[in-house]
Amino acid sequence: MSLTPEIGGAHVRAVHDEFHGDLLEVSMGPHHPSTHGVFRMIVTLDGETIVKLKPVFGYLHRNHEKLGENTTYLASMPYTDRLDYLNSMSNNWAYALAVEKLAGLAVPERAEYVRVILAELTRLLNHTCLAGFLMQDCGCSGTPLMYAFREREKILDLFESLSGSRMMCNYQRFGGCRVDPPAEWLAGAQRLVDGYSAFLDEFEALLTGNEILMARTQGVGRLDPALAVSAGVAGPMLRATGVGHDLRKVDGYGVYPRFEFRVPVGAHGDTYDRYMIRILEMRESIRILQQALAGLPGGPVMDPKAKLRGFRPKAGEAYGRIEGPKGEIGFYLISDGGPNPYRYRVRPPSFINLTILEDMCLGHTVADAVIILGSVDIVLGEVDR
Amino acid sequence: MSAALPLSAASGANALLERLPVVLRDGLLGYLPESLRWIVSGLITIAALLAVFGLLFAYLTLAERKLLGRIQNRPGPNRTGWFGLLQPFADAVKALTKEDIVPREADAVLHYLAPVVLVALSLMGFAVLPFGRLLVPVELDSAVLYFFAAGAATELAVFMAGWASRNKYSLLAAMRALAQLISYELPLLLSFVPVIMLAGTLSTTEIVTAQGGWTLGFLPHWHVLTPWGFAGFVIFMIAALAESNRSPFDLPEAESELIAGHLTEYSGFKYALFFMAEYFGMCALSGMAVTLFLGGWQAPCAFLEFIPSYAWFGAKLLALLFGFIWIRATLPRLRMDQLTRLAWKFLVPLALINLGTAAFWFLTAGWSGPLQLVRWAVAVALVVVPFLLLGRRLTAGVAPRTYRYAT
Amino acid sequence: MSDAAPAISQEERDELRRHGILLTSLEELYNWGRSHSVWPLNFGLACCAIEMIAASMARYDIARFGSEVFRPSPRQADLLIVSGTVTKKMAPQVVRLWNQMPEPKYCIAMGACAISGGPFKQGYNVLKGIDRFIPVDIYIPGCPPRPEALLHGLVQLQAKISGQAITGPDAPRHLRSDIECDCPVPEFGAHDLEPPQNPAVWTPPPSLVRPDKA
Amino acid sequence: MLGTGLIKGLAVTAKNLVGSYHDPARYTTVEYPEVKPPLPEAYRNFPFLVSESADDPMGTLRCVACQICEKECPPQCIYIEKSKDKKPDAAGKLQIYPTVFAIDTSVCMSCQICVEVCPFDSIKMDQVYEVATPGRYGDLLLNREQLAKSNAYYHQIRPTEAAEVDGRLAAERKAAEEKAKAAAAAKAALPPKPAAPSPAAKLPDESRRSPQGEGGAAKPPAEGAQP
Amino acid sequence: METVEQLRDRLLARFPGASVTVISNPSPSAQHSLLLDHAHAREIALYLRDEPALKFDQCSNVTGIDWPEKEITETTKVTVPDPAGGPPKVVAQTTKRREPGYLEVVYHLYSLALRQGPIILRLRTGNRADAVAVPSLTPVWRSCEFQEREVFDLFGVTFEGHPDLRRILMWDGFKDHPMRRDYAEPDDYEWEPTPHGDVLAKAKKHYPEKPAAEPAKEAKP
Repeated sequence: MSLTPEIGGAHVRAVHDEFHGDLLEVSMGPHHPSTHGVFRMIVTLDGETIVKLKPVFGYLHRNHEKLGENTTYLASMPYTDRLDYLNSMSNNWAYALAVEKLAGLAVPERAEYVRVILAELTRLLNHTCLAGFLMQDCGCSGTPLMYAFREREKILDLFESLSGSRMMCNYQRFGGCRVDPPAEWLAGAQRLVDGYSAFLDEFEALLTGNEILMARTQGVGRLDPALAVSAGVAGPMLRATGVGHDLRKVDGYGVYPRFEFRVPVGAHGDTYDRYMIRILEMRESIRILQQALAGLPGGPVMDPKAKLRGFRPKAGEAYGRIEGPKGEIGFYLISDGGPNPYRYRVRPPSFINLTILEDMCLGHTVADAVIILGSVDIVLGEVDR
Repeated sequence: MSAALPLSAASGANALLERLPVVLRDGLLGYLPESLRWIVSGLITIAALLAVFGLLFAYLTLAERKLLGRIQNRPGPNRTGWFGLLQPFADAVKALTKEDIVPREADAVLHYLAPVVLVALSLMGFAVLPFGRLLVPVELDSAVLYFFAAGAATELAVFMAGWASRNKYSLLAAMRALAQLISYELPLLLSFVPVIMLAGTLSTTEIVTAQGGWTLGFLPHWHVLTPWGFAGFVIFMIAALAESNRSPFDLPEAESELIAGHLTEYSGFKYALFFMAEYFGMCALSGMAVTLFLGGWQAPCAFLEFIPSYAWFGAKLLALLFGFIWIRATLPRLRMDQLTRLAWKFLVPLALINLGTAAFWFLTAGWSGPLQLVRWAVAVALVVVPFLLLGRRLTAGVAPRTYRYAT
Repeated sequence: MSDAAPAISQEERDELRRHGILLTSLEELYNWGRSHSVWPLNFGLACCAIEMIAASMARYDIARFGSEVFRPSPRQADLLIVSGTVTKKMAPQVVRLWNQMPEPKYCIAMGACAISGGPFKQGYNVLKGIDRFIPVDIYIPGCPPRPEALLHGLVQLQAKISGQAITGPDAPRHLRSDIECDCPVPEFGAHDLEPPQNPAVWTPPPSLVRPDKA
Repeated sequence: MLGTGLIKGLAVTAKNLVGSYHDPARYTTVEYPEVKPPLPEAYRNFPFLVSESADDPMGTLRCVACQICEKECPPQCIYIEKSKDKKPDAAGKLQIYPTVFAIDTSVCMSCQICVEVCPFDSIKMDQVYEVATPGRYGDLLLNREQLAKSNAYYHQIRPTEAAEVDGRLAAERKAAEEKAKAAAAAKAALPPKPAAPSPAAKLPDESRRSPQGEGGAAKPPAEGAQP
Repeated sequence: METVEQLRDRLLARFPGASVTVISNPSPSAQHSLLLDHAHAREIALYLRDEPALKFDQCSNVTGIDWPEKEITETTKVTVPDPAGGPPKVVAQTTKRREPGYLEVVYHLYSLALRQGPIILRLRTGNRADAVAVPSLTPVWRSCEFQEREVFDLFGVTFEGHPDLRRILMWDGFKDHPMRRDYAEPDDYEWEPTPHGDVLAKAKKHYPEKPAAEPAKEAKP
């Protein structure tokens, strides 16, 4: 008699075979309040139970890769902002990292620290927004989302005063960062980081222990770790299944090995775990930020050898990846020695995380599909590119 | 309106304010021939109800938007008219002038009828609510039965809307609405059976009168202040939330799942009618809760009786409506199976046990002295223990978790 | 109304004014109601949608203008905010949504992508401006525009609505019989949308603003 | 116990409801049209062209139509036509100037790359965001006259950065004058060359344009004067 | 982790009939890759996934690359004996040959279990027109499912053994493969105030005749 009964796919299908009901095919999206953009799912329903779910992509396919091949390396940087438009700073970093690998550029120490600070702020931003959107999908009337955006605005203020733009920062450069953060900016960041735990406590008091939320999310959308690994699932979604894989630890890119932080992992791989892993990750991000802000060294933020214009890496290819807030975001670049990349490919975490959407949703109801999709944390700019 | 009840310990000022609505009506009726009075009296009552609750609906939408805003750290509508007070009227003008779309495939008659029926049915409930000592539109012996019969029919109108729209989302919403109706009608009814049992009547006026009086002058004899009454009140309010399709039970129009559910294909004024019906239903159910559990128009303390009774009714009604909005601002939505499970496996057994508690309370009415304490202890235990046990079974497998960290 | 009737006799003018007073006040009420209760469609396309959401959040609070009621169903919405890149795959859906909205309805093209395709305009799957298929009332350039810019656009839209007349050439689209309000939905072709634009709505500029490069 | 989580949540919302009346952290709305939020100095929206004087904006544009920004602009929203003749710039040097300089703000992605690559500090990012318009064609394609804004305006929106740019330009001019003087002294017979035939061919060294200078952050003055 | 050469030798030892070639990468990233033949690709992929010492359990990234037909001009210096009997002359001889185009699919493999990688696999099609099939690795790694569909959609590589090979980003009736380098997009630039390059050429067609009085509008006063 629990609120979350065991709804296995096999059981449901057996019941369905017994009482041959008519199946109902519903097209959710591309205009739907909780598909997080222009995503579309063609859902076949038996009653309200999902027996088939086919995602349809491409409604925001804006040819990012083609444009990347037709413009210079530098000109692609502002386009990466618009990939996963919640996390432009991490996208910038991933792209800069790939180009630095391709061209063999070194990054000054201070720039590495600044990148870590900005990437972790971005992670806070993304996870906070995700928690808000997920609650919205669960049927909250905007309140958690409002609180999430209240904090987001504070982070965006920081981004804006550093890079000039709220969302589309276009901040990282090959071999460093565009602007050296001044002391007052760092003080502002420190204030934000100090106050963030209190916000998380309040947010958790609002919802984490809420019985309705737990009943809605626990046991919903279970993901098997073996399937998750095979399907290329990455980021918090993979860790929620119990696989402790975090590129910040595994690749140790940037200066992450210098910081002490833990990688939370879930045990059930369900929607609640995916939500909680993100909350816990934010708490770890706060620790990283405290350490990075305390240990920020002096020096330049730009490799003096790096050229802004006329950048032509030698022929070759490179795949660079970082642990973005949504998972492994990678850039695969092939250079033929010209000013434009010969091939410019983005490894989009939210697109690949959607591979197993159907597996997670089968046997659940429409209401569950909505929150499962919400917990995958997709941004259509990145899914469709 | 019923004949004036004898005023007990009312001062002159009280009597004047208390009688004012009736005096105004009678003054108007005085100019009419005797044969027309009954019908005009009825029309005046209807007009007054529509005006008061129409205005209440308008400002309730505004209050909801502003309260939601405040809870969410923002002001809400504040630019249309002074303090945003004209916002509902701007919305009304727009809704009235908006194009009315009937989908080609839709069942035009049902599509048209659904909002009309819904508003009519949700208005019917107001007929038997005692708004004040002297203000009962229709005095019925079986007022409570009538009220809930009318209220139950509203879900049929929702089903009509969902069915007639020929939209898959609307259809799903219609099915949800029916399931919700069947599930929550039962706890709703069971929750106030003890009240009828104790008051021995189905008449709303008499139920209110039965809650009159105070212990020590400030402890009112409202049903909500007894263990069974409190439990009944909570069950009633939960069921009322579900019956009026409010969050966290707003499944038929679940925005994040079913677009707008049964409203998906409604535009313009028909949509506004649905909105109106939702608020009317909410007001009516809250009014009934006030009547059954919160002592109706009775003042909470003896010395506050100088305030007219309808003001007390209004204050209690607004307090409950605030609760509706507050809950909406906070809670996520339940899933369909959880909703029905909550009704059948939690609320219904709890309401049945509550019936026993009420019976115990009724039988031990004569206990006094230390026995009074025993009476309270047993009754509270009869409410709390089943709540804990059923609650634990309901939330089995759902608990906060602890997490480990990878190396 | 009264000023708009030249070359008529004084009696007729008075006659008109008598109607005009009534007409003007109705018109004012109608425009006031429409402009203060603009409910947007809960419809986001891309990056700009996030700023649109931000505009409805506590810091900017679009609710102050009475517009926080983001309706998920087009039947109840007044305003289509095209917030982001419209791809060719998405364009038919946007037009369909527009057709599903009841009159009076308005459209704001928010951000560079919605106006012209913006930075993505050279993409093979990107529509070069939503005004090729549906009439746009307000353009808000920016990539993405700040939430304040969206609020500014909304205020502009309110001003535009308030300035409309019920009759005559200033009347809004839906009150004029000479304008077809439904926009044909383009179809997917083998290489491109068919047709690639709706000539009833979109016309290229009369003359080239820019001289041709020598 | 069932219900504790719900009550905790209700307590949080109640706290915010009450807090919105007295706690500024819980009432964050900036009432936009009346109150405009202060923009950070680094904020950027669309580019504008810097002219030295407000009285004769077309005569004192810093732009020499080198077309670097046109080439580097990622969405290609800049269009420039060079002049056939030359005219003196603010320093009195004869320069080519743009006869047409158009930016399509309906395409511009506000990325600031044009500012970063400009070797003459002549294109900068504006902070005007109230640009919503009902007109599609007329209002969104900005021509030279609409784009030109004075250096004083630049100082007004970005005081730190503008002061830095002015200092650098003054140093450059001084160095150029000294160099010209030295050249004149050395080769007294030859008149000093006013300007290179194509400014693009004689760009200052790119390393000077280290990209740190753009965000309004403090930056040391340019590394010495030009040789 | 083994070097690519060691891995190639190991694979060749394990699959004697297979052809495994190392494609070296001159860039500082030094991410070299292995070119597999179609017949053994899936077996080798399974081996890479399941072999305890390798355990490449995640295929992180799948993408296509279009290499169109190239005309290569080679200049070789040939010593030609002078027919007149003089000293032999060194003559630069240019030969032009056409290198056939092909499509390539690249897989980036990582091992989560052993925390190693990447190993890069490449598969090549016969040409760009009719022999565009490669074996699908979706049965080996589930993550290839959507990414191979994407490569099919944008590059036109068909994957044999893919469970659901449909277009994914473009609509179903779309005929072209837009990420190919010779893709010509539909011409819909009627209004382009600031076009450059290819776009300008297209846009020009749509420009109306320039009125004679027009240039004065923006010219210097």
